[in-house]
Amino acid sequence: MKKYLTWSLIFCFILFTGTLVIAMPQGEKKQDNIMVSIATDIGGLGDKSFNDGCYAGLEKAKDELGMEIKVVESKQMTDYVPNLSGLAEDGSKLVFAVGFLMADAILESAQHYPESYFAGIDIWIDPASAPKNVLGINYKEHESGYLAGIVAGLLTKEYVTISPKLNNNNVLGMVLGMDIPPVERYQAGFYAGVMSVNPDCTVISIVTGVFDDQAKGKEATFVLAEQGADIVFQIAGLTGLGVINGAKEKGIFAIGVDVDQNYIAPETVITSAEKGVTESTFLVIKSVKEGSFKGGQNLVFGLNEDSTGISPYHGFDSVIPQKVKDKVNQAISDIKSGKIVVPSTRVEAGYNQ
Amino acid sequence: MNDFFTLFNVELLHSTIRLSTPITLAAVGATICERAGIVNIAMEGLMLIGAFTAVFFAYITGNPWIGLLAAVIAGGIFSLLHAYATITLHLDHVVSGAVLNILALGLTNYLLILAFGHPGTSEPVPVSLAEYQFAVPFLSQIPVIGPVFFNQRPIVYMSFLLIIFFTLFLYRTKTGLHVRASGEHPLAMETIGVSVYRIRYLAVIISGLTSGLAGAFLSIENSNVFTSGMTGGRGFIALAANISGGWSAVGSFLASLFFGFAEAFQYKMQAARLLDLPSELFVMFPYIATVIAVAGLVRKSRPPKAVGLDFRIEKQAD
Amino acid sequence: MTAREILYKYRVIVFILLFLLAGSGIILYITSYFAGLLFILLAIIIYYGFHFLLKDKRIVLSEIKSIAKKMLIPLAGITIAVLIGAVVMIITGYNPLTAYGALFYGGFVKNWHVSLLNAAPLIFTGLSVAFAFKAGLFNIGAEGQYYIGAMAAAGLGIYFDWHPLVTIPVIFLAAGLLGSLYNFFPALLKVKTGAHEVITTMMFAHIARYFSSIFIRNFGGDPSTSSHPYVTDPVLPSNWLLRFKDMFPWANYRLHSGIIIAILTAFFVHYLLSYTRIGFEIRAVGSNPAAAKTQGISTGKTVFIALMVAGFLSAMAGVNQVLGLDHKLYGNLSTGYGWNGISVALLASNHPVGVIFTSILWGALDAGGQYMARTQEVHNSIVEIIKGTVLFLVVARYLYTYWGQKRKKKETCNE
Amino acid sequence: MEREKRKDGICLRMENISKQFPKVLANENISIYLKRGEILALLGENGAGKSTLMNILYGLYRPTCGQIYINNHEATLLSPKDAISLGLGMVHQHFMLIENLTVTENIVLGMEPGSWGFIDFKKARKIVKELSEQYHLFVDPDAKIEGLSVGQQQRVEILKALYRKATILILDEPTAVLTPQEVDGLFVVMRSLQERKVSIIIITHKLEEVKAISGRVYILRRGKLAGERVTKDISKAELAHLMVGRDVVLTLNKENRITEKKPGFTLQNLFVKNDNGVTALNNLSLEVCPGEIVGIAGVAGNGQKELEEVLIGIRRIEKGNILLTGKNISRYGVKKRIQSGLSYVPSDRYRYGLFLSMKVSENILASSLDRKPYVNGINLRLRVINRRSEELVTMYGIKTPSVHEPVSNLSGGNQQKVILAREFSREPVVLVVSQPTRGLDVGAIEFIHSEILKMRDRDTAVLLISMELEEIFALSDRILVLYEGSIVKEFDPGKTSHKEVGYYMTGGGER
Repeated sequence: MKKYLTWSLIFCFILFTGTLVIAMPQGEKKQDNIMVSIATDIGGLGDKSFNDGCYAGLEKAKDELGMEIKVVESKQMTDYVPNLSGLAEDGSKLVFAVGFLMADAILESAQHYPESYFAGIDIWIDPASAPKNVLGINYKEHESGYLAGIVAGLLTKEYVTISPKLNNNNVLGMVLGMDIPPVERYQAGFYAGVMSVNPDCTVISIVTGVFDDQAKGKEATFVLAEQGADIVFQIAGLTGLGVINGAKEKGIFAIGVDVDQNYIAPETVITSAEKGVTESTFLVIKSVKEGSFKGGQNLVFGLNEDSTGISPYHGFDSVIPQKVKDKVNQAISDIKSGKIVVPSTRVEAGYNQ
Repeated sequence: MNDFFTLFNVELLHSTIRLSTPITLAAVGATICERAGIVNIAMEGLMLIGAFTAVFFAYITGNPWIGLLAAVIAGGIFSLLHAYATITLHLDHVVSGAVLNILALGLTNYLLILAFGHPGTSEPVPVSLAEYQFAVPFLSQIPVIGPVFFNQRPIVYMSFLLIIFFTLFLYRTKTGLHVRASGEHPLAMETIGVSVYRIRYLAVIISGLTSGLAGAFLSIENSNVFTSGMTGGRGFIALAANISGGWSAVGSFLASLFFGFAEAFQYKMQAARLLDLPSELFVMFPYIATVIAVAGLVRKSRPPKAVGLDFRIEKQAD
Repeated sequence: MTAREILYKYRVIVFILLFLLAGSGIILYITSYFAGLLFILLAIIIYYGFHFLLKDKRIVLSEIKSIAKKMLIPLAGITIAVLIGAVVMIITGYNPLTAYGALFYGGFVKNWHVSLLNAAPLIFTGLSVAFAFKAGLFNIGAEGQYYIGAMAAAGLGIYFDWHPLVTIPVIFLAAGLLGSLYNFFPALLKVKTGAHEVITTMMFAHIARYFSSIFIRNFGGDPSTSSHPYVTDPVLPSNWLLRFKDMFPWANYRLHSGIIIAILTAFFVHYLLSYTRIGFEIRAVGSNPAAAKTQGISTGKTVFIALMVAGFLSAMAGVNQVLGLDHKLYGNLSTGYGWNGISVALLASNHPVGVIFTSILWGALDAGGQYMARTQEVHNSIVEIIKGTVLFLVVARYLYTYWGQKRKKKETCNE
Repeated sequence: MEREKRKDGICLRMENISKQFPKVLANENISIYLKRGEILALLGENGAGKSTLMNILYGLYRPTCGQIYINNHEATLLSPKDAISLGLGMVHQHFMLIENLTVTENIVLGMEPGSWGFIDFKKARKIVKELSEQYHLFVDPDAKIEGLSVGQQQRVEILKALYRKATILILDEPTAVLTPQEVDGLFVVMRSLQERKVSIIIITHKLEEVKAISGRVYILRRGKLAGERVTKDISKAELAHLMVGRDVVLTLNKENRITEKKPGFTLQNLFVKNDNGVTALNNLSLEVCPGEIVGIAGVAGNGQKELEEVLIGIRRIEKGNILLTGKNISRYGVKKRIQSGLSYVPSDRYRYGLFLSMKVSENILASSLDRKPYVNGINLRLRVINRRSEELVTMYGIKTPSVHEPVSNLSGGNQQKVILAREFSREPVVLVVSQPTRGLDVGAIEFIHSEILKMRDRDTAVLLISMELEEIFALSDRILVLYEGSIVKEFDPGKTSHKEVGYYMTGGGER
């Protein structure tokens, strides 16, 4: 016993001093390229939503602009500030903070690292008080939702004949992850879109309460199908994968979210309500490279910036009547011109859920 | 009120079966395990391991059956840790289970990155077991029961068979008798020359196998990807099902059905919008139902006498 | 006069010096100056050196030995786990030396303040789990009580406007009581029906998590982003926990006095368990409930006390986060404080003072893991594996005696 | 010599067996042999190492060193399975029966008839039936063990061994739980087995039994072999001397104090149910006066457990009253009963008596740590507690390194003394003592008996519950016989015999 004791203590001591010696003199490497980086929120990469989208923007910048990129995934709320400032310290010229949970953290870090730029996705900053090196990036998800709503609203009533998957019930469904702002914006926009073309339609929402449980998404979809819904709009992150699979199994249609999700089930996903995180991320990186980055403000990406919208119909292109496409295009130009203001909350949309 | 009664239909039963299958599988494993005297709260972790392995092997081979097999084997192997800790090392069962849950979560997250290059979720498997749905001839024609029980996917059928198998196993076979005896009076088993250690190892591994199967159900039958932490507390609900089911395979099955029903019903209520309440209240409902079931039913049955107790042959002599 | 006598004569001065050294060391280190750790180490060395010179050497040695013996299993567990982690890293193509270097540097030097911020809520939940364990109960749902505490803190913190010396204790107390009340139901079910607390507290944790969403909806929201809130309004600045920066200008601006409250609470819990009647009754019930009954100790009452105090402690973790760090309640986050609380409690063998150290270790592993992931691009789930392995190896204490016995077996007969 | 033994038909030899437990050397260099068809007694005090030795023989424990030869072949007994296959059978002191299984299931367990892993219950039942007829050991094959009497359970145990074709049968303290009548029955069975060439080893600490049944006897003392004798050549006194290592005073100095009948402790028409909801105490009434020891004799399972539990207050009373010096305490909780002057020495000291992982000081004062002078507000006054527990440790001669030692590190006798110290030092009005000497060595037994008598002399009303008739006879001023939850007969120990009491213990009074 004593022998083991001594040995383990000696070992620990060596380990301790060894790591000290190795760890202490860590200097920062000098880069030739401009470095951009992201700190994800606790959802992490692989969320098939804004974390992944932002990362894709970085990768695009790496390929096209020759940027050096870095990504850190946060585990807890306490990690946000050290991750953001750590990335700045490592020499990142631009640091992305992903998710509304990092709103406070990005401001704090920006104050301490005026040399770096910070951009927060889904973060709304106060232009009056925010430092000049921080930028808020927001999206008009409700616009995408609105367009998707038009497609769904028309198909489920007027054009049920185009596919055997549609029925005469005039019911649409939505599956939500958690009830949080971006989700609500999609929801409100979708509802408004449906109502604009099909005011009698019944729109049912189910909240699963999680963003990462496919089984629950699937179950919710089945319930919606049973209630007569023939198109289901998923706003549920990874839970949504279950929604799409469920729709496929039940022989109804689904509408994807955030990115073009047609590849998951080409026969099922008629379109997706997109949010151009990748593109806008790329744009911001580009502005840094070109030296035109302007902080202290919020950028709202919408149809006008080509950052929201619905994705191509892929295999359904030939099936979907031209009238529907026309309606959508009409709505796009109306929104762009300000003729239509899409509601961004349930209250504004009058959705009594 | 009429609207309310329309909620109860065949779809609800279907939904109940689907939602209860993973719970049933884990719960029946827990039944065997607890009957042999070992408390297993590591099922949450075992299911995760199973779910990950299933997706991984189904993804690289393109064959979901290989994924299924791998999941079951991986569940069995990981459960050996619990067996080793509780039986050979005499560790407190609950403590060991809690630790293994933590370990399994870290392990699957790390392996997910190694295998698929990114965290969060895996690539979808090319073919999922859902495509092997088949209706049993004749039986599936029975109204109500037929489509619900006899038009299902492979793992659901397996869960039905396993219920029958484990009921027979416990009450009709020699090993089953030994399992029951080990949970009641382990020393007595040892004195007639049956190794309690061996029986308990077997029981823990059985629970590992069924939990692995439950994991495979979640990832490659009911879905087609693995998501980090995708079990979402089902392991604990399975434990609750086993207890409220009175430590029997059939009872566990019925209790699991009840929990599955609670969840299915919750969705229906949300969709039907008969009550204007915050959605979270509906989401909570299955958990409340679990508490009520455990609190209400637990007194009706007697747990195995030696469950959760450490067993060593060479206790200090008096 | 020999050196020894001189030392003895001036022992008071030596002790004052020691006190100053250790005190300033602790302050420096806690306020994120690494040099403070060296001060503390120096103080410990001087203390033992002093004893070594003054007292009987054997006594001092045996004292050191008994401390080392207690530390042996945790240290051995950590060492083996670190080695296993290294093997995993080598297999997957990383350099373990630099990775561990970064882990250590990040956790204990560079981002030490993050380690402390991580540790503070863990100490509370760890104490909660440990306290229940002492009564033989497993409070697996500490996370739920955490939410209850956080909700109470946010709700009161927004509206309760008074002097902080009044409001902060009142918020802690009120939140704690609500946390206790929340655990009242599992305790009631346990006593009345025998429903196992592992299941009931776990389910209650889920319920609390979903309930927090409803709560947040009713307590604020940020109109500039949406009319639909996902976080509560910020609590009044007067209700914030004191920040170290206000006292020590060099301290990291995020560090707050929550860690001090946590450490004091740990010592209080230690006092409660070892030096009071309630503590005795709780340990007695945990040790042998049937015998406790025959000694006139009500097991039912003790179950209530144990679970409700556990609820109180977990709720304090929530208050600590809301008043100290976030200053608002974020919605529906799976924080993991409940699970990690179990880990730190088990690692400390449920000793309240040990929980302080294991929580800091866990916090440092998390903080260092982030740093490692950032600088070395090693994915930080390796930290989760190391944590799990440490836990397994430390908890399975019998492993070491088991291996020892196998070795010893042959020796007895050879005489 | 070797050849000679073989000629005598030696079927078993154990040579130089030692067994080291983590803290004690339970067997030290013991060598014994057994002849075919012989009844061999293994005599020794509790803790002398008899059971350990037999558990080694049965493969349950591994010897630290030494060899075992069965039928002159060296046997490596890694588990009871090996032992069973070599024809060994053992009936343990605490029965190894699974209570919620049937007799048949218990007997065939581990060697079930049937194929493909399934059990042929019909065949099993038949086998059991035949077996019990063959050996005249009648039990209902379909009954559940929990419904059987102790004697019947023992029969099941013997059948279990015979079913496994045992030729060497080890009986560990078989008579401890039996009435004298049942003991006689057992001896008949043993002799008939002997006729069928079954060799029997009987472990006991009762001299009469050695004399009555065995042909040869080994005496163990403190883990060592103290002697081997042919039974008919040795007297009881010599045996006792060998067993204890000194002369034993077999009778206590019990001066029968005649007390005037004051109200002490009264139970009136008590009805109590057991765990399964069956009535365990049925209209039980008794009275104990101050300065009197009343012994409750009875076969285990006739309500003793329920009686002690209901007295201390951890079991619910269905009907009836408990009066303590005239005060009705039946509705009192445990704490209030203790405060009213009730003390209790439980029969199962590990379950009801001790907190094994806690300090001696905390155990020895467990019931007093809620009042002055040990507490001050909610604080424990550790200095007072330590001083008082050190006093008690000295007073009761408890061998422990310090009062801070966990009780689990103490020997069985010292653990029991901790309980005694706790209960006796409270100066109780009424003392309930159940099985106070179970599993203890003679020294500890003498000490405990004398302490109980001291309590009586201090005018405490003592209720003694015991399965050991010797103990009852040695201590009691009056003997009450408990049968099926009621007091069926009262005796004066001076005017009755073991036989007569035993007759009533088995329900003889009703016939």
